[in-house]
Amino acid sequence: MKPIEILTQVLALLAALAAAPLFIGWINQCRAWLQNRSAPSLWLPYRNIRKLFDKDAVIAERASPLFRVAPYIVFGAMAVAAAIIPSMSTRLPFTAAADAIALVGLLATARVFLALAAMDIGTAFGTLGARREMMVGFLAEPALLMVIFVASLISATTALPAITENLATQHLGLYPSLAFTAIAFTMVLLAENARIPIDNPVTHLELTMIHEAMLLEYSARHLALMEWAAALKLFNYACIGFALFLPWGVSAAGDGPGALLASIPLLAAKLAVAGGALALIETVSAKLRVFRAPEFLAIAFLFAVLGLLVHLLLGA
Amino acid sequence: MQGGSWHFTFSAMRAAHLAPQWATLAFLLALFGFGAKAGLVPLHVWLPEAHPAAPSPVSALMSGVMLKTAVYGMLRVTFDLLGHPQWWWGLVPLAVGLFSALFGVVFAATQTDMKRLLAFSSVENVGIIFTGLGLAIVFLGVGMPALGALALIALLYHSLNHAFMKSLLFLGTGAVLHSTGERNLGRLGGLIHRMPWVAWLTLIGTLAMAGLPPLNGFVSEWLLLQSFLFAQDVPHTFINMLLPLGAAVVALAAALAAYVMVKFFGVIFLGQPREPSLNRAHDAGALERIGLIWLALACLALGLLPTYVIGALRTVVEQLNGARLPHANSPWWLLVPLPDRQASYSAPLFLVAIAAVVGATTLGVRLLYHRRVRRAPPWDCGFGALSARMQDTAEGFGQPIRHIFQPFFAMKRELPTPFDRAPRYRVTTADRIWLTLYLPLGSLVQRIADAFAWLQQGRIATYLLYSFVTLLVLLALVI
Amino acid sequence: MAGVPVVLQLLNLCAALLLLLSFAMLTQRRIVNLVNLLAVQGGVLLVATLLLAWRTGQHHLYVSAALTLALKVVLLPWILHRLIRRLGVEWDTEPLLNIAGTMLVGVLVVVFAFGLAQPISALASTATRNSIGIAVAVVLLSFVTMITRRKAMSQVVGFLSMENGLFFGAMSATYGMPMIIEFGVALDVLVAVLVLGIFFFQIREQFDSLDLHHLESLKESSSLEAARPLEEDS
Amino acid sequence: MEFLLLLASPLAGAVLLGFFGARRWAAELNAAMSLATFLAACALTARVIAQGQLLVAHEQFFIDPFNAFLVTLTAFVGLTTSLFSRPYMRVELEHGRVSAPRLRLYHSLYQLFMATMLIALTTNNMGLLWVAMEAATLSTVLLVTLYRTAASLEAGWKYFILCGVGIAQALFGTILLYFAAEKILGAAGVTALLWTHLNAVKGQLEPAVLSLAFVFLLVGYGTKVGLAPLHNWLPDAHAEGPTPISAVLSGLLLNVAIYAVVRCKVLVEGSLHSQLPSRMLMGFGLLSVVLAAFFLWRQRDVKRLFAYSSIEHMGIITFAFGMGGPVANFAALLHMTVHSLTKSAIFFAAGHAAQKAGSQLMENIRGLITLSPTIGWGLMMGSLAILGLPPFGVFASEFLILTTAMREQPWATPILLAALGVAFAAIFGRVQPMVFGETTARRLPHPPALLPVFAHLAIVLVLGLYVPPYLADWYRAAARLIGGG
Repeated sequence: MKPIEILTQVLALLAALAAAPLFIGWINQCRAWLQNRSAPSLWLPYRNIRKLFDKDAVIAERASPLFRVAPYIVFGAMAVAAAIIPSMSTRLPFTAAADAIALVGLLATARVFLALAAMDIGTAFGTLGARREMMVGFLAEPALLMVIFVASLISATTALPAITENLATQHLGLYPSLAFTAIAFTMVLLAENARIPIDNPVTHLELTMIHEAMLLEYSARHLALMEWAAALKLFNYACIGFALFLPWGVSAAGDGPGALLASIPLLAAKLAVAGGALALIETVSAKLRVFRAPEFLAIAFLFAVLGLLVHLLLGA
Repeated sequence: MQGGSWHFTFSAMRAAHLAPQWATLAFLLALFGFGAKAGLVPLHVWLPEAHPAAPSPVSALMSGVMLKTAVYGMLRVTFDLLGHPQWWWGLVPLAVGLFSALFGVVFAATQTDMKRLLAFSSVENVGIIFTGLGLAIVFLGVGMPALGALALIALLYHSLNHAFMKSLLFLGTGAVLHSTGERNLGRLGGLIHRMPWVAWLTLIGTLAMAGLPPLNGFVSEWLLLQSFLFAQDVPHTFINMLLPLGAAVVALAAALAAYVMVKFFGVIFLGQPREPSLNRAHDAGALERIGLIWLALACLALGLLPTYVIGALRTVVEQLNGARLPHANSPWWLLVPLPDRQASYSAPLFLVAIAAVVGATTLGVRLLYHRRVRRAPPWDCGFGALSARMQDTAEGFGQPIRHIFQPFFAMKRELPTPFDRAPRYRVTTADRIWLTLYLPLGSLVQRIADAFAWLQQGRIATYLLYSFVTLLVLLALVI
Repeated sequence: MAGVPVVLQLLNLCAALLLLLSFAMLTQRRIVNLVNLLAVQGGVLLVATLLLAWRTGQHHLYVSAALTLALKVVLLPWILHRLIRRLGVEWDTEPLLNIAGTMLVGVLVVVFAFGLAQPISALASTATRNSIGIAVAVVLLSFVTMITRRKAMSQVVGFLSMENGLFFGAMSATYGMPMIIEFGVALDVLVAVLVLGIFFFQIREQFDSLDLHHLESLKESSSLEAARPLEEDS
Repeated sequence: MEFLLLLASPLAGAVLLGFFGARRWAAELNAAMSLATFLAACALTARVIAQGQLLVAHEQFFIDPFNAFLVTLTAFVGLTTSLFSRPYMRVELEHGRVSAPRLRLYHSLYQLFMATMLIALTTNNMGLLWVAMEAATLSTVLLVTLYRTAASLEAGWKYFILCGVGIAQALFGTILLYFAAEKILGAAGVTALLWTHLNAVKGQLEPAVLSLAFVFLLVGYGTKVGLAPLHNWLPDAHAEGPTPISAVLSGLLLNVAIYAVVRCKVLVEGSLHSQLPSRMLMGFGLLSVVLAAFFLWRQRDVKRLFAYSSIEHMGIITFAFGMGGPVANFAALLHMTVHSLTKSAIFFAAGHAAQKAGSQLMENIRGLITLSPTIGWGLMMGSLAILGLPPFGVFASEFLILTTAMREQPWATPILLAALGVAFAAIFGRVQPMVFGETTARRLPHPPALLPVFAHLAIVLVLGLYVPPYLADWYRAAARLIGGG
């Protein structure tokens, strides 16, 4: 592989790491606007993370080493995931090592460790959070897999860059199957990233929280890593969405660094729009009861399967 | 099993070709027999009964060896003895396998006995393996040897993996059982502090069983999904419809397996000990450790070096039936199942990447910031003493699954009314198949046996009469 | 039967006698008489063997005649009588389920036997071919006897008369078996009776009676509460 | 020479033990004699492999591949059983269940029994075969009643009467056979009952007579095989006799009886050119399998349980021989071997278990695995083997039989499978708690002699994984000899 490719790879990774909190900040800002609140600073997430890093870590007495290792693993998994997803360029040498299925597996790994860490202390909230997280996960994961399957059935491969290039090079036709899966994907994204209507990222309302319940025992640098990882996760999902449904403007293998540079503002634009849309959804919809979550996800799963069938029926 | 006799007999059987309908019957019977041995739904019932009763090493052996023999026999019969399988034979193991996978994992999620839990997870894996078998038969039947070979390799790989992962988990539970005397998840917990060796080694098995990269469980599921995914140009439209749905079910089962494994590990090893006696638990002895360690290493190796394993399996598949996997000239670290499709996976690189990032992060945090840590009691929302009874029990953790997959279970519920003096909530779940299929069957057999019993009343005269009548009847036959 | 040599007429007479004796056994109540009947049967057998030997001039038949005399006429009845006396069951009788019915069954059995023997007799070259059917009948009749009897002793008598029938069959079909076999069979029968003797005493000391209804405890219908494995787990 | 030793050593043993059977070293003598027999058998086998079929004593005896392997098997199991019975009978003596004189009877009759079986196997003379079978019955009757309990007496009586009557039918069959043969081979009387000669001319034998003869022979020897509905003596005799005797009865005598049936079948089939004998065998086989499977379901006495399992397996073997043809015969022979090894091993283990628990009732036998792991494992392994779980040899043979049945007699396969399933549930469901359940038993004064058990199981295991070529050839030769199909 050429040095330029490795450079691209590293660049993509760093960009994701850097941009993730910003994306969160942007969403929060949009939401504030939509809710007529004065918006917090765009850089608040960065300050937050930095503050946390400076603090002394407080760890429960009963915590096992697993509890302390987990944040690093979760963060690492998310970072690697970011390296797989063709957000700016499809020329990512590392993607040979992990295709879309592996990506899903990677996200699952992060989730499992998160849940295990949450159970480690043995408090009511931790286990509650872990259970709910796994419940959401086991429905969201196959749905995501289905979404990816449709895309990879269209382009006969499970390698994300190949999918993106393929979809990008297709003449701009309307894929009803992709429409279905897009809806499914959005629902999965909401569920997986603890957004309304499944979970509410801003409150710590004990009976409803999922993600926050798992982080309850974390503090300082561990919490920082977890928050950052969460931001990365959201960013990754957004990028997966772009790779599957808005694949245009991603610099392909053929073209030079110019295209790569060109793809950066495009990505930023996509993110801006996506963030706004996300904020809008969160504003107009209300949180569901926890027992409703399975139904919500089952619908997502069914949409994905529908997309699949539609594709097989119409071949489009 | 390559004895003189086997050559002799198998060649003899191969020589004679069955009429299609008898071949079909033979295939179904073989599926029945070997399915029962492997624990395929609805022939699974003996598994969760046998495993808790047997000592852990035996359970390990049972789930390892017996599964092997069943798969071996199934493959032998299907591809070797019956010659050319019809493509639609495959649909049966496919359907049954998918159902078993889902059924097994759902039941595993609601178990409270750790060995029963593992037994049901075996049912799930058997289901996945037979799904692969069905897929292979379909592909080979419709003349897609490459995909067929891929599916075969996937199922062989998975049975290999399962032998190691499951043995590892069973030995882990054995160690726990041995040091605590507890099999009930409701009385375990927090053992990671008392028995770190067992805990961390079991964690590897847990992750592998959950099908997480870069461990071995993921590889075989990846291969299976790949063969599902590339099935789009099967000449029969309705299989085309059906196969991706199968993939969906496999994905669902895999995700649920992760759920089950989190419950398994979390409830046994994490949290607070649910019984004071657990504080006296001791870690595994040297021998136990060795056993666990080499199994864990095997899981790692199978996960990290799939290319070699597949190289070995490829030859097996070829000599089993001509179907050969096109040889991809890829480096040792890169797994490329089908060259013409761009899909590849490299566990080593994967591991390196994660390790590198995690290492870098740790290092970064350590260097840029500090490593000060303060220990404090966990946050109790000002409620006061947090007791071990406040954490999720095994039942509690399985509750969502029970809620979502209600139709799978035969549930008896006792719900408290608002006016109860001493409100109590109880729910007992049972295996529907057991109630609706086996109990009637059992009582039927019993009734037949009772009916036969009067034949034998101990009167020697009666017995003589039997002989006499037999004699007369036979004589009447010949003259 | 004009034209048939006297010897053969006598032989047929013996055959008829044997059949008659079997019926008598079938309906005889008293143990002692049963044993006597058995002895008589042996006697008739002896006569038949001698006649046959004399007629065909086969020497080995004389030997088997001697065997018959020694075993079936003298030894076995003597042993049985001794047993009866030692066991004190001289006056032992047993209830028979209705004699008429038994007789009827017996007649049917005889008919069946004759039908059975038809092809054999057709093929047989021996002078006594017609009595093969009777031999079969004797065998089957003693079978019926054993079925209907309730006393150990009478079952044994039935068993021995069955042996007689077999012997007669061998004789009338093929002028007897090769000598080794004859000896072997004779030996077996003798041993059998001895073993039975031991048995009787054991049974008696166990149940102080030779009634067979004591020997009906080992059966399947007893274990109704057998464990039901499948329901343990439900 | 070897042959002479083969028959002489058990006979001599019978006489010697008749005198010294009550001494302390009687058991050792018993074992020694059995060992001599076994060695003789091995030598004989070696010679048969080297020189092929051989006739001795004016053709009165002959050895061909078919009976050669049965002879070896019989001698081997006889040896291991004698080893097993040494500690076992000693315990019985201490429990006062047998007295010294009875022990003498036991040892002497044991050797006599072996002798009769060996004669029955090796004789060339159908008449002598009958004599030997009867003698085998007589010699075991008193062994079955060794304990002189009410139950054992009843069992012995039934055994005696039913088998005696049955055997009598066999004698009539033999007479008919002779009757038919004498037409062809002349009334010289010597050769007319020699199997080799009969086999040579079987084509010319009168079919009508032979079919009758076969019925009588089948009913006669079938009674000893324990084919339903002639089987009623079998469970009682197995359950009430001393365990070593149960082991040899079930492991050896049944084999010998089957051997006799098959010999007759070969002749009759050759003469009849019809499916009749095969059909009869298959019918009996199936009936036995089904009945036994359901009777298994109600057993409470461990030895009765495995007695019924013997009936079941005899049914399977008979069915296989009925199907005939190289593969089925091969499978049947293999099944005979593995069944007798496995079943005797099971009886050894079960005997020790019963001694430990002081009862043969299964609900009283619990938790062997904790009480005495060796016994527990022996019983468990044996049961798994007899249930036909791979990798044991029984799996191999049953697999072959079933696959052949699928091809030859598809209608029978579902019946067989259903019966096997019922048997599986019955046996597994009872053995499992016996081995792994909660325990209540007392210690055993003597360490159990489980070498035989594991030796047998090891062989069965090996046979399941790999049948050595020469053994396979040997079976094959026997299978060809039986022919049919």
